[in-house]
Amino acid sequence: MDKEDLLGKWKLMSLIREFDLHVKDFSQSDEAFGYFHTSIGQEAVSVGVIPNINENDYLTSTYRNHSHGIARGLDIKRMYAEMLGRETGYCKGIGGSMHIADQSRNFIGSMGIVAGGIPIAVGAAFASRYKKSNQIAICFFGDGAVHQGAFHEGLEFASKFESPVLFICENNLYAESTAVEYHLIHESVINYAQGYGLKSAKIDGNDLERVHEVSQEFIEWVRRNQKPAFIEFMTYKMSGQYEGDKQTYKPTDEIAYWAGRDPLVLLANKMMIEYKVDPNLFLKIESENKELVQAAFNAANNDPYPSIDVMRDAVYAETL
Amino acid sequence: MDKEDLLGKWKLMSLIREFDLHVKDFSQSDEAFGYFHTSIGQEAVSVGVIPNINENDYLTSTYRNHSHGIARGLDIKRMYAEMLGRETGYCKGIGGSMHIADQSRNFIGSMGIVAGGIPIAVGAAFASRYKKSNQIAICFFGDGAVHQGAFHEGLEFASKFESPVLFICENNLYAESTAVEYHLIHESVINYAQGYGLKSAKIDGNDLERVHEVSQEFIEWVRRNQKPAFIEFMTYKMSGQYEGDKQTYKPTDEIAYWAGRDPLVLLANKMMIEYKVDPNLFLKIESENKELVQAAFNAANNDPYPSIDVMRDAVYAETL
Amino acid sequence: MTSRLLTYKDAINEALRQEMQADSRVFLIGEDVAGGAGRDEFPGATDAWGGPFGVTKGLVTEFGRERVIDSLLAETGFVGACIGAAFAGLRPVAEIMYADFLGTSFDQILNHAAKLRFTYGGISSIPLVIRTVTGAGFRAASEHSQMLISIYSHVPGLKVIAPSNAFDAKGLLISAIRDPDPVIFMEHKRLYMRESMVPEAPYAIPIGKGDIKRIGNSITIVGVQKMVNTALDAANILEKEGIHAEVIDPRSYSPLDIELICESVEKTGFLLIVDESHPRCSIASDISSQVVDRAFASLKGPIKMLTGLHTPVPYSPPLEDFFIPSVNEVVRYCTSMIKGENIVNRY
Amino acid sequence: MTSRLLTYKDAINEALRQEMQADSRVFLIGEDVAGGAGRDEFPGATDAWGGPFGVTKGLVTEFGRERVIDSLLAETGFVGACIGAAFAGLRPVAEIMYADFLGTSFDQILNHAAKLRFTYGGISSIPLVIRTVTGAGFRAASEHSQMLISIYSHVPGLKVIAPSNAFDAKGLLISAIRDPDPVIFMEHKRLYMRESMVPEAPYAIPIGKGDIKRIGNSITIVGVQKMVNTALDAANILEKEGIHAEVIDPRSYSPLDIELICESVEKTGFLLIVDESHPRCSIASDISSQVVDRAFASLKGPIKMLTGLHTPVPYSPPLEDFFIPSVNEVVRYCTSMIKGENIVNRY
Ligand SMILES: Cc1ncc(C[n+]2csc(CCOP(=O)(O)OP(=O)(O)O)c2C)c(N)n1
Ligand SMILES: Cc1ncc(C[n+]2csc(CCOP(=O)(O)OP(=O)(O)O)c2C)c(N)n1
Ligand SMILES: [Mg+2]
Ligand SMILES: [Mg+2]
Repeated sequence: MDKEDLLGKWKLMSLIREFDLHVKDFSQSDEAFGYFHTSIGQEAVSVGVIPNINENDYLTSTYRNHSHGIARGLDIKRMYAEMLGRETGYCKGIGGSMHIADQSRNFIGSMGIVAGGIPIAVGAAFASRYKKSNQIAICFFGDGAVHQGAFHEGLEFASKFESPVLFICENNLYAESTAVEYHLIHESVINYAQGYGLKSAKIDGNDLERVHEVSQEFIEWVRRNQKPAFIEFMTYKMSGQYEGDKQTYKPTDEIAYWAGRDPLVLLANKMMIEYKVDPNLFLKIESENKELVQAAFNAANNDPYPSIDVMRDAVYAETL
Repeated sequence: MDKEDLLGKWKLMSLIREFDLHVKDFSQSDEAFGYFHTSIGQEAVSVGVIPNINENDYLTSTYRNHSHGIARGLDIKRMYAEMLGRETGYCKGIGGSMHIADQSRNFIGSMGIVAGGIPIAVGAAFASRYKKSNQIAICFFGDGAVHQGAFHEGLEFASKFESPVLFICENNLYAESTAVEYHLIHESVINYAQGYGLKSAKIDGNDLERVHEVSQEFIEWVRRNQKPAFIEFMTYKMSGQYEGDKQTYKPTDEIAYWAGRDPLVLLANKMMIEYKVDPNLFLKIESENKELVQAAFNAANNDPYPSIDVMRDAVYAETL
Repeated sequence: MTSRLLTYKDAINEALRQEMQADSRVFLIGEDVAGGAGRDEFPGATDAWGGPFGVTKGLVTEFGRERVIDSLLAETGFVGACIGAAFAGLRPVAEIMYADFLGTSFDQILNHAAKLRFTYGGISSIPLVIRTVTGAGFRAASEHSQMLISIYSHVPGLKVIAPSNAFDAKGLLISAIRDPDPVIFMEHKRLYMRESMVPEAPYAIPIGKGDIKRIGNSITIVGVQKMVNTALDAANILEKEGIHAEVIDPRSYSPLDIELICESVEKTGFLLIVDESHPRCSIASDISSQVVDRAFASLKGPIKMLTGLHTPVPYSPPLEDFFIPSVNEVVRYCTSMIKGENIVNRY
Repeated sequence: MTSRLLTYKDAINEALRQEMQADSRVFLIGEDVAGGAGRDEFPGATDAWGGPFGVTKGLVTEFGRERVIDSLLAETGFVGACIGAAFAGLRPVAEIMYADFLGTSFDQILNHAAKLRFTYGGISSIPLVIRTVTGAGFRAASEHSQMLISIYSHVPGLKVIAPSNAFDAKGLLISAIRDPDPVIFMEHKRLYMRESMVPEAPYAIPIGKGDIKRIGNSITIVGVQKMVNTALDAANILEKEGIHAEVIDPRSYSPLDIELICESVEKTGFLLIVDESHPRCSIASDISSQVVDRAFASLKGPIKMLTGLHTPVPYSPPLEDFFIPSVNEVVRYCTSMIKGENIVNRY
């Protein structure tokens, strides 16, 4: 990637960061409601991976979906509208923060059930093979998901029926308050993937360039070979399980270590050194993004709530 | 094992075989009802493994449970009574052929849901560790079970919580009509076990002595180390998925090959050659067992059916 | 339309075949739905099973293993994959061998198949059919005999169908496959060999429309799936006693044609619901509660429910026979109800 | 017995603590029920969560990680293991974080926990408690807001409890832990912070006994879990209009104290059931159908059900507020019922 590319990626990461920081602030206000799960610290994964897929490729996410949505090109105003329960939201306010989706981008959905989206993404990939449409699916989940039966059955289905899906585990060192040292019996989650014969890699998820490179290679491989593959990205959930989590389970030295590995800082440093980018440019981008997010929030917050009929009509495709 | 030991094992295998042959015949008669799943051809696994466990060790089985029950020392008359739905059966006729169990021998149960018994056996093993009672659990299932989420979650629980359980997969080359060549993505099911870091082995399940030796070693290891282990026994489901299965999915050369590897024939041959056992002795044992089974059937078939109250009282431990 | 006698099983097979011929997006997946996979090289292996009851027999020969797929033994995996495939524009028909096994994929059904469209604000749709086998009477004991209609009907977002004869089975399965929403299609194992007249050409019976199987004005009997036949047999006996029972087959349980039932009750004043499921929080209680709400004034006596017991299904033949409502009991309930006699419930 | 104000959450915590003190066979297992596992070496990590709502907080400090066990994120694995452990003589208390997640272990519950004793002919017993969190009103959307009481109550072999206040929660949880059968114990997330007077010493409330929370003779209102409080608030308003509502809290849903409800209806002649679950095949329909069967002659008008909608739980605040039955609606239903006015149901 050249300087302009990298700057574009940084800009996108910054937009996600500012979005999540706004959510974080808002979540502590009196107006706030609902559960919010930010991806602060994990932006490089979304920004490194998602722009590599095609317009019509499929994607599933989890309740921790803001960064996936923004990296997929979703409009932040409509995302915020969803999180505020407004009719202008991507799911008309009915799905809410944990369930952002966008059919026009084949963003199948965000599943609140851990590992629930895995077999579903596999099925979309299987359908692509069936239709010979050359689409692939990518499927995000956390380190905690590997323990679920659905994870195993999903991976095995993909392997057996050669479904072109890229599994992406964001290993952010915790499943809620439980550290990977406790919950992983393997050194790495890719051991599970290798068990199903999947091409796999374990990568630093905070190094944007590396994420981009490896995921691009894997995405091409999946499309070309019409087979599943798996990447584990090592990253860190800087803001805890949900906004409001006191995070007393985290040691301070760990927090400090990962603050130094903030993906935005890492990339900015590199660009300042290697490409002599003026530090003020980052500050400028940041403040522009802050404004964009604030504007999106303000606009969304003025939008109307959906009507009861919208809800009733949403249950069945054919009104009964 | 010396000659007498081997003769004792052969006798037990023959009892199982005669039981199942009787079931097979009976199942085709007009009086018959229900589903019967025999273990014809798989007797060496039960007889090689089960007598090695202690009186108070735990055991789970599946719908294919006759051989496990008989090898565990269950009374064949009470087993047949269960299969005939009589009150004198092990479950008072309420469970039926697929659900034989015996609490007095810590035979937890036979689960009709594939892989359903796996986490349950693990839990009994976990309890043994918790109680420091030095019991272990053994857990039987087929090659098809390895695809279920319950299998993975059960193995991982055992591995994580160091539960003294021996997993025993009877790989009889088929899950219903589906051959292992199709349904196994691995060469062997022990690949799954190794994925969870379990001590494991793949063994000829028709060689009684080998089954006995390896399982004895594994059982001791599990008890001593208070950790799970896994054995895959290669064997053959000579009589199909259930009695009545036409088995058109089986090639004739395969059937012929495995007829030559019948565990009763293998062991009898060996004893005739190595220990000069008179062939007529086997015939004698066989015909004695045939009589025992017929007598058990006749007795069971005269027993009464349970009353409606027995059924009502069986639902809750405390009558409501 | 040319019709001929066809078994329930063959009617289902025909519906699948015709929809697969008409629409290349339709595919079947499930354990042994083809059968013999892995041994295709030798004659006899292909199409060895066609499912445990042979319902899908012949289809792999016609449509190939690309469209009649032996899944792995992993219901969460393949049901979940069908949800994704449905989102991606296909028309999956998954088979879960017995309704009893739905627990192994329940999260996918409850939280994903049923809710994906809703959580989307109604934008997407999941045209998925899950075929499964229900019911007692097969001496198959507690884990192979359940109905579970009530559990699925409780869940908004699912449609639930349970036909009582071959004609309805064909027409409703065709509708289910064409329907844009997830449908649980329940086939009763004790009905597979029952015949009725079935047109050769494809036809669709609307989901959510009940059917009056017998006209009468003395009492309304609603039967659930196989119990429709039990009710009809009872009605013939009752006729001899001068009681003209109207027998209604809801056919669909979600949505339910409650209007049809209420109209009948407004005419007869008496309602008996016959269902072999467990009684609590059941489809029988659902129908009763809706009728008492809507047609209270027409009721000449309490609505009665004749159901299976609040026990799992037992194995022993006399117990299982007791578990399942019988023709005689239906007759006894109806005559007592009309006479205003007290009936002690069995559950 | 000394009593003091305690939150629902603390009452549950106290029940767990006291039963763990009294019986070393009792252990807790679930995701983050201790919290901070894997980081025990540093202060603050131990007992970091105590479950997502902090209900089990403090217990790991008192009883250690041998008895307060952070499971893996695998409900089939640990629920199944609890069944085996219960068979082997322990008294497991499993926590499934939200009732909505029960689908991931449903086979273990439906086919094993519920049926093992029965399939055994009644010889064994499975003393297992599954604690879980129910209910809407938390803006937690479709996969974190379900009740599912109806699904579990349909299944023979399970006992189902859903307390509406701290006092009942403590006494019923103690009974559940001492009970020989598998019990699903449902805690409503919107009740956790509600206080009531709770005795310090352990006490057991019998499973299967309902409670009259308010005496009246104009109409019977049965509330389900949090709706008991909604019904009580409505009753206070109705009182001002001269309507004396009797409010019944079944507390246990399987078994259900139907006699208590029928006695009340025999007195009042009117019955309204208020429940935030979906309406179809529901606990509301169950109660209605049993009452119409047993107390038909006492009814002065149709039994009404005021329930959540036949939609998943929506996220948007006005929609979710509409979904959950409100005090005003309870008032409106009651007054209309007594006046004999027609009520159009909302679902
Ligand atoms: C089946 C299921 N069980 C439990 C939960 C509750 N839960 C929500 S997030 C979470 C931890 C997930 O950790 P991980 O997969 O690492 O994702 P992260 O939140 O770290 O991104 C748990 C246990 C759930 N949503 N679904
Ligand atoms: C969860 C579940 N799915 C499907 C079935 C139906 N079924 C019964 S036995 C069987 C095949 C099992 O094969 P295997 O595990 O190899 O055991 P075997 O019968 O060969 O001993 C299947 C699919 C079931 N009982 N449970
Ligand atoms: Mg994580
Ligand atoms: Mg097998």
